[in-house]
Formats: sequence, C-alpha cells, structure tokens
Amino acid sequence: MSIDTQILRVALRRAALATRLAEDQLNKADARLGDGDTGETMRRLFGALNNEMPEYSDDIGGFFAELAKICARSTGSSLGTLVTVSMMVMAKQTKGQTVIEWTDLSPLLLLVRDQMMARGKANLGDKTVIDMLDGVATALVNCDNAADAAARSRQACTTTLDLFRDRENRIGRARMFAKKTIGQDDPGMLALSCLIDALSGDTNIQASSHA
Amino acid sequence: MSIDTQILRVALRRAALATRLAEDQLNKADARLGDGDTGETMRRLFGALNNEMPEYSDDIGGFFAELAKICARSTGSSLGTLVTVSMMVMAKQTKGQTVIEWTDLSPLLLLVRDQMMARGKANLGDKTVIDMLDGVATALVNCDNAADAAARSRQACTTTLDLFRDRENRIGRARMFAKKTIGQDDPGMLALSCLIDALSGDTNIQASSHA
Amino acid sequence: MDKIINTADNYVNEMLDGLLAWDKRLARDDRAVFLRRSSRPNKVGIVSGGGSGHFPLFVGYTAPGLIDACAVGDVFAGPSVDSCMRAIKSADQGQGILLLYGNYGGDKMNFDLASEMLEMDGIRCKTLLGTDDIASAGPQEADKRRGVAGLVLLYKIAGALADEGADLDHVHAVTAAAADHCRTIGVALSSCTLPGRDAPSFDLAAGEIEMGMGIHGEPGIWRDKLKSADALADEMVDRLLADPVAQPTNRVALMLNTLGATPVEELLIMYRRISVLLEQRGITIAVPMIGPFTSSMDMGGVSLTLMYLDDAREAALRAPSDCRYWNLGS
Amino acid sequence: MDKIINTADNYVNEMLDGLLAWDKRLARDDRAVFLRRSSRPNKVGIVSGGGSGHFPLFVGYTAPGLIDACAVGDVFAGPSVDSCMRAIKSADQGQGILLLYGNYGGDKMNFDLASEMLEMDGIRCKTLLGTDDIASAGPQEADKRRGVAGLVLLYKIAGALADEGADLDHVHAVTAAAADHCRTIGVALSSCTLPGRDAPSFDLAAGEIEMGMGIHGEPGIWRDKLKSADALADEMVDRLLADPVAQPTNRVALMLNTLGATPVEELLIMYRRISVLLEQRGITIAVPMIGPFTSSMDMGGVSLTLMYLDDAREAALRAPSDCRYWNLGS
Ligand SMILES: Nc1ncnc2c1ncn2[C@@H]1O[C@H](COP(=O)(O)OP(=O)(O)O)[C@@H](O)[C@H]1O
Ligand SMILES: Nc1ncnc2c1ncn2[C@@H]1O[C@H](COP(=O)(O)OP(=O)(O)O)[C@@H](O)[C@H]1O
Ligand SMILES: [Mg+2]
Ligand SMILES: [Mg+2]
Ligand SMILES: [Mg+2]
Ligand SMILES: [Mg+2]
Repeated sequence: MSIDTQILRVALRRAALATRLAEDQLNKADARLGDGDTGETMRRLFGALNNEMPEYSDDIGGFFAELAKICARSTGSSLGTLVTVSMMVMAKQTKGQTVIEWTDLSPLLLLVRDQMMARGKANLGDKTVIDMLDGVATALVNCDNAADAAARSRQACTTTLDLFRDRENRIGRARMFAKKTIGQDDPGMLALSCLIDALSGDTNIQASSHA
Repeated sequence: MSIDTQILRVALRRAALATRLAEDQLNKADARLGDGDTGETMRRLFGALNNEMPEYSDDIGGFFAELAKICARSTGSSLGTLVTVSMMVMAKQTKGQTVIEWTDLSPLLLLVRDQMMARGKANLGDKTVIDMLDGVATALVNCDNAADAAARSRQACTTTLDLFRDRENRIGRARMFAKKTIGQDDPGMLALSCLIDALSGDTNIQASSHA
Repeated sequence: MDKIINTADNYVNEMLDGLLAWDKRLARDDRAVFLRRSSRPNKVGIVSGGGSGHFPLFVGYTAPGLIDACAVGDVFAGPSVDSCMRAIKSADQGQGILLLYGNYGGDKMNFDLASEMLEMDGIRCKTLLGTDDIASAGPQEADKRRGVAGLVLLYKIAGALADEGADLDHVHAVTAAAADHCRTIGVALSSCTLPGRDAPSFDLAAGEIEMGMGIHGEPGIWRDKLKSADALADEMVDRLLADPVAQPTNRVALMLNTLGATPVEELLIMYRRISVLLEQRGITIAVPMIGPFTSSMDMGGVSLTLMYLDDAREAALRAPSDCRYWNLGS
Repeated sequence: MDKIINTADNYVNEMLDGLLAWDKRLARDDRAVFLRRSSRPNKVGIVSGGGSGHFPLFVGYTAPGLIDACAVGDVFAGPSVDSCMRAIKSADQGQGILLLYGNYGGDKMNFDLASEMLEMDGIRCKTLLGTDDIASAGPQEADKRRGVAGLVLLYKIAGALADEGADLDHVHAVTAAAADHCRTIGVALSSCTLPGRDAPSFDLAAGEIEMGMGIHGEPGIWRDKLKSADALADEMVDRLLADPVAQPTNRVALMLNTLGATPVEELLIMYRRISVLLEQRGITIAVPMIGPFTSSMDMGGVSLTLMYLDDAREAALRAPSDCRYWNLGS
C-alpha cells in the first residue's frame, strides 16, 4: 500500500490531536530557550488544518496546495512558516499524483529539508527542526512500507534528539541563549518528534480528534 | 514662663524629628483606612518647616505667618492643609504678640479647631484630627504652666484615642471603609498625638534634629 | 513594580522639569504649570489641579484649547494652597477663572483657601467639580461623587468656550451642564505602587478585580473573580446607562481609558463590544476616545466615560485645540 | 497581570474588530488592515507588519502619512504569509511597495514568501528592515540587529516621501539612510504576560532590571539591581552615542517610549536628564517624542531611540500626517 489522501487525512487528524496533547510540553521546552509558544503555535496550526480540512479528493498535490493555503493563513511563527513551506514543496512535487510511494518519501522530505534551509537561512547542525527532518528523511532512504517507515522514523527521532541535545542552538531566538541551550531539546525538533510519534502509531486506530 | 518664639523654634525641631521617627507607624495606620501616606505627609511638612525655619525674631504672629506660608507651599494633603489652616489662625490671633500665655493656649486651640471644622466640613465626633485637637484644647482649659500643659495634653491624647478607637470614621478616605475603621486609630489623631508626645517631652533637652 | 526615579521626594519636581524641557509652550512657577502664551487675549482662565500620578491628568492638559494652568500636587495628594494660588494668578486675564478639578476633600479645601485669598486681590473664581465617578456615591448623593476621567471632557468644553470669548458665567454654566451629563465607571485589575514604597498601595490578588474602584484605590462596588472582556463591558455600559441624567440624548462622547498597565489592545477588545451595545440601544458614539487619558501610574484596569451630547457640547469637543492627549483622530 | 480578554485565541481578531469600529478610515481583509482611501493616487505603498502585543506598533500606524497597510500576526508571532500578501495587495497602486518591518527571522520568512508570490502578479516590492536595537548585536553585525521603536520614525519618513510622490527607489533610499542613522536601546523592569498564560513570559525579580532586553524579552546586555533614573539615562545615552553611524549630525529626533506599565511620568523624569546630557554634547533635540509608541503589553520598562537628522529626514518627520500615535505637539 502506498500513501493516498485518505491516509493523509487520518494523519492530519492525528496530528491535530497530538499537538493538542503536546501543547504544554512544547511550550515549556520553548520557554526554556525561546518565547514559550511552540506548543500553542503547533496546536493552533494543526487545529486549523484539521478544522478546515479540504473536501475529499484523491488529488494529493491539490490536497497539499489546500493545506499550504490554510497554513499561510493560520500561522506566522517561524516553525509554522516552515510547515507552510513544507506543504508548498509537497504540493509542487506531488502535483497530479494520487499516491506517493513509500520509496519516494525520503527524496521528497530531503527536498522539503532543502527548501526549509533556504527559507530559514539555516544550516544543518544548527539544531533546528530541519536537523530532525534531515534525520528522518535520511533514515527513510529505500524504505518501502508503512510499518518500516514508522519504525525507522521513530528511531530517527530518538537518535537525533540524543545527538543534538548537548549542542548549542545556532538559530532563532534560542541562538541568543547559546550556552543555556546545551542539554535542552530544541522545541522545533521535539514538535516534529511528537508529530512522528502520532503519525507512526497503529494506523488502524482512527484518531477521533475532530471535537 | 510663657510661650515665645524661642520655645516654638525648639518645638518645631522636635516635631520634625518626631514625624520622621513616626513616619512608618503613621503610614501603616493610614494604609489600613486611607491611602497610606499620613506619615510621609507629616514628615515632609514638618521637615520643610524645620529646614526653612524663619530667621529669628520675637514676633510670634509673624513667625506663624511665615510657617503658614511654608505650609501652604509644602503640602496638599488634607491633614497638611489643616495644619496650614492652624498656622493661619495662630498667625492672625497672635499678631503683634511676643508671647502667648499658657492660659491663652486653650482658647486659641479651640479657635483653630473651629476653623478646621469649617474648612474640612467636618463635625466633632467624625473621628478626625479635629477630635483630638478638641480633646487637647479642652483639657488645657485654665492650664497655666508648661509642665501641667504637657501632662494634661498627653493624658488627653490617650483618653481621646481610647474614646474613638471603636467608633467609625465619618470623613476623608476612611469614610468609605466605615465598618473597617472600627478598632483602628485614626491616622490624623495618631499624628497629632505623636507631635504632642514630642512637644511635651523635657523642654530642657534641645532636640538636635536639624540634620 | 519597580520605578524609574531618582528619589521619591523629587518625583514630582523632576517630572515637571522633564515636562517643561519637552513642551516649550509651558512655564512653571514652583508647583504651578501654565501656558506661556494664552490662546487668546482677555479670556476666562481655566485652571485645574490635583495630585500627581495620574498623567496626563491633570498637568498634561495644560495646552491651547484646554486648561491654562494647573496646580500640581504630590503623588495622590492635593495641590498645595500656594500652587493653587500661583496657578490661578498665572491664568488670570481679568475675566475671571473657572476652577475645574475633581471632587476630593483635600483639593477642595486647598482651592477654596487659595481662591478666597485671591478674591482679596480682585480675582473672581467660580468652581466646578468633576463628579463623574458613579461608583463613589449613589445618584441621590451625586455631589459626593469623585471626579475621574470625565474631567478631560470638561476641560475641552470649558477651554473651547473660553477660547470663543464666552464670559465666566457662561463657561461655567455650559461646563456644569456637561458635568451633569457625564458619567464614569472604572474597574481595577491590579494595584499601583507609590514611588518610594516597596508594597503596592492595596491588595488585589491575581485573578481578582474590583468594579468601581477609584483612581487611588478607593473601594468600589464589588470585588470578585476576573470576568471576560465582554462581561465587563456589558456591566459597565449597563451601569452607566442606568444612572439617571436630566436630559439623556442619543449621541455621546465615549472615553475608554487605561489606568496604566492595561494595554490599549485590551481596550480595543472591550470597545468592540461596547460599540455594539450602544448601537443596539440606538446611541451614536459621536466622539470615541480610546487610550491613556487618566492613569494611576502602573495600576491595571480601565475606566469608561460617557457624556451625553447636545450641540453645544459636541461643538466644543470638536473645537480646535493643540494638546497631545486630546486627539479625536477621525 | 490579569488581562481583559474573552479568549486568548480571539485576542487579535477582537482587538482588530475594536480598532476598526473605532477608526472608520480603516478596512480589514482578514489579518491585513489597510486605509480605505489612499492619501494620494499613484503612490508607492508602505506596508508593515509584525506580531501583536506591541500596540500602537504596528497596526496603529496605519494612517495617512505613515503606513498604508499592515499584516497583523498573533501576539509576539510574525504575520502569516497570507496576511502579508493581503496587506501588500491592498496597498498596491502599481508604483511598487516598500516592505518596512522589523528584522525578525519569522517575519522576514513570511514577507519574503509573500512578496515572491506576488511578484508573479507583477507587484514590485522592496524590503527595508528596522534594525535599530543596538543591544541585539554589535556594530559589526548591525544587520543582525532587531527592529524596535525606531521603526515608527521610519514609517513617518517613508510615508512622507511616498505622499510627496517619490518613486519606490527614492523612498527606499531615503528611508534606508534614515534607518542607518537610527539607534535604540531599551531597559526592562518587569515581564509581560501573554494572553492565556498564567505566568509572566520571563522572570525579572523585583528590584532587578535588564539593560538591552528586547521587546519580547530577548536577553540583553546585563541584568542587575535597579538604578536611578539619571544613571539609566546616562548609560542609555552613552551607549546610543557611542554606537557608530556613517554621518552623525547635531540634530536628532528622540523617542522616549514606555514599554507598557511604566508611567509617562517616569519618562519625563528621565527626559529631564536626557535633555541636559544631549545639550552638553552640543546635540539639539529637534523632534522630541515622549509616550507610548511601541509596547510589550504590560511589560515595565522604557526604550530610547535617537535618529540623527539631515534636512530630508527632518522635513519628512515634520510633514503632515493624521495618526493618533504620531503627534509632535510643539
Ligand atoms: N530560521 C529557522 N530555521 C530553521 N528552524 C527554525 C528557524 N527559526 C525557528 N526554527 C525552529 O522553530 C522552532 C521555534 O518554533 P516557534 O516557537 O513556533 O517559533 P517562534 O520562534 O517564532 O516563536 C525552533 O525550535 C526551531 O526548531
Ligand atoms: N475633611 C477633613 N476634616 C478633618 N480632618 C480630616 C479631613 N480629611 C482628612 N482629615 C484628617 O487627616 C487624616 C489623613 O491625613 P493624610 O493621610 O495626610 O491625608 P490624605 O487623606 O489627603 O491622604 C485623617 O486621618 C483625618 O484625621
Ligand atoms: Mg517560540
Ligand atoms: Mg492619607
Ligand atoms: Mg493622601
Ligand atoms: Mg513566537
């Protein structure tokens, strides 16, 4: 089975639920280094995506394009805008497709990563959400099924968080706290890890998060 | 011996010292019922009178007139203005005199009391500084020497405070707290009592409070 | 909250020094601040005064088209008798003086003393007291009410009339009618701290508010949990409109004022509701003013003022003036 | 401190509703606010934007003679890409758009994305970033500095030029030169609290201040005991004057701004000293502005901005405009 809009819709519902549950944890992580709003940012953004979920259609590119528009309207935070960028890249890359093969996921995410770097003026190693995306995208190279993708990306999250924890943040608000960031997880990395945790759960369980 | 400007000058120095020492206590008393500034008001006012003490002259009326001017310039609080009024009345009443006989003190203070009532639109029994003045002035009827005046006025302070403590304030900011004022000494009454305590001390000890 | 001061005792004098360094139109005679040049010759003088700590009230309104002179007291204390006299003298052009200030015992004592003393010099004063705070006494005791933000509207009206050349009795009469049609209610969210003190002036726990509290922390109507912006707006509008006036009209001036620490953004959130409420009742907000007009230093909270307008009042509010703190915008 | 809101999530939208109910010159396209009528036909559009919580910055300066449109973000968050696009479109009269906002990563990402997308529609945008906060990076890294209150002066200059009919390149060039000659430093006395949170954004103990802290609580230069008003004024003036600019002049615009809870009276106490310090150095304060221009909700503290003036800048600052928050007074 490959990825279709049906799976993506379920994923969005899960993401909305996950960010709601993780709001406090992410705010706290951001409060230690930044302005304490990563959780709120993510909860609002995925809440909006979920609430304004586009009508069903099997056009993946169109689906991402709609999501990109919702993002562009709903968020102004750095991390939120990077999510917007990711939606835009996905929309462009999957234009005309009704499925994404699992094996295509890694190259797609690497493209997203590059666009994010260009937009955010960030480099790999700056300890941002982009490093997490890089870890996950790299781990997914040649992965060809959902179960494997779930396992690999979860593993990548843990590894990447561990790898960066004791480094300094070099971008965003956290940059100014430099030394204080050592020993702390980057809130953007944590946010992506929460999302992946949620998305890589048992896909048979339909998240009932529309409330 | 009667009251001359020399005695009044010493009295002023003592008053300045006494109000400085009593500042906190008076502020706290006012904070319970009013705006917490009675101590500051008195410290500033008597500080100004002490610092700007007129050149020596034996003209009592002139001395009070100068003090009235300093008061008029230095204070705007209710209690401060009542002090201003008292100086004005004293200036008018002692015009041309070089001494005040002890026996004249009581009628003088009763006149001051009446003018204060007119200005403050307050009645006897409202639990204000005026009741304290009334108590003291009444106690001084027919008193003819310093030692007796000291003893009588100190006694009057204690009696008056005791008498009014469990009544309600009916004027000024404290009026609005009505019930809450029961059991509390009125800050203006307390202030006058502190002054009298200081003034009625051993008159041989020159208060060295000019610093 | 911490304060940027040198010493508490110099707070007012240094503040005035700064004000005069900034606004070259002003001059100072000790604790009286006045306009160097009158906005017109032979006009009735408009004089106000009051305690410091409420900037721009009182002294900030010393400007062409509003008040001519202001007696400046210590923080939350009345102006001294001397400064009242100086303010009156500096505004005197032989046409009499309107003394226009808030109804506080000390202030009244001092202005009365001052004006009586100056009457001997032939200066004629008439007094008008701001009594707009409906929380400070009931309608039957309206003359006991304190004056708060509504005073600013009275300044503008009196100033406009004096600038038009009206005589003292007329300035007084029109402004008095305006005062009779002006109502304010405030709500406090947190206390201010006086310069030099280490504790707030009064206790108001986080999450707790006091409806009707005065600008010095005078007790209000109720103290309870914080409510929503809309609920507060509803109650404040209801209370204002319920308070009787002689001739209510369906055009009002509205002043939504922050007491200090409450940001203007929150005023705008309230205004959203207030504007709808008044519209529902058929009342037009002809003169809407939102911002910092009357403060209590760093106190949190807002006040809402309504003045029912007739043609004379509306024209006076719209008359030209040149004060930073009076800005109708559009 | 407690907040008068309905819900935190509605804070910004309801604030905008209130603003538009108040100021009938404004219209709104979702989170973009713009002037219904341009101050002149065929002018360069001046567009800004940024997070909420800084009122009157940014949206309060949407007024004739300043900015034409503003993209409004959530509290302390950048404006969305969509609102940037809407703001740009609403200000477009075919003469190009100056994007004039503060140098913050998120804001820049969003305006860049928006303007690139609109370039395809033929709208030409040039960007100028406010970078006046000298505490946020050293002079060698001046392009990394954040933009704070100085932006207001840039609005006025860009707006005046656009109103005179200057083309985009000229508006950009003059405003860029002004930005190069504009410096701000702030000091924080207490934290603000974001709507919906129960704790302040950052910790700053009573009696403790932070020199150079940013308007969102970004770390500053030092944190220590509160100093006197004069000592703070001395340090802030020294730091500003020590920071190199290409062409310093002896005439400046000065903006002394409260971050929120600090009363204007304390600004005046500081101004008393600042005016003397500048005079001693032979510098004339040609344009003195004191008040609330750029806030951080209920944060305590002040910022001081200096802009070295040449004739073009001074004329632009004095050009007519109609904004409540831009008031030179006299
Ligand atoms: N320029 C950037 N490039 C890459 N990632 C960034 C950048 N700025 C912020 N981030 C990521 O976003 C996270 C912060 O997100 P959030 O708190 O929502 O944004 P904000 O900083 O606007 O409050 C950071 O932890 C970091 O991972
Ligand atoms: N109208 C009045 N008549 C008589 N006494 C008054 C009046 N108003 C105030 N007082 C006295 O002054 C005291 C308060 O003094 P103070 O705190 O200095 O003044 P303020 O109320 O202006 O802060 C009261 O306790 C009362 O004794
Ligand atoms: Mg953040
Ligand atoms: Mg008191
Ligand atoms: Mg007092
Ligand atoms: Mg943020």
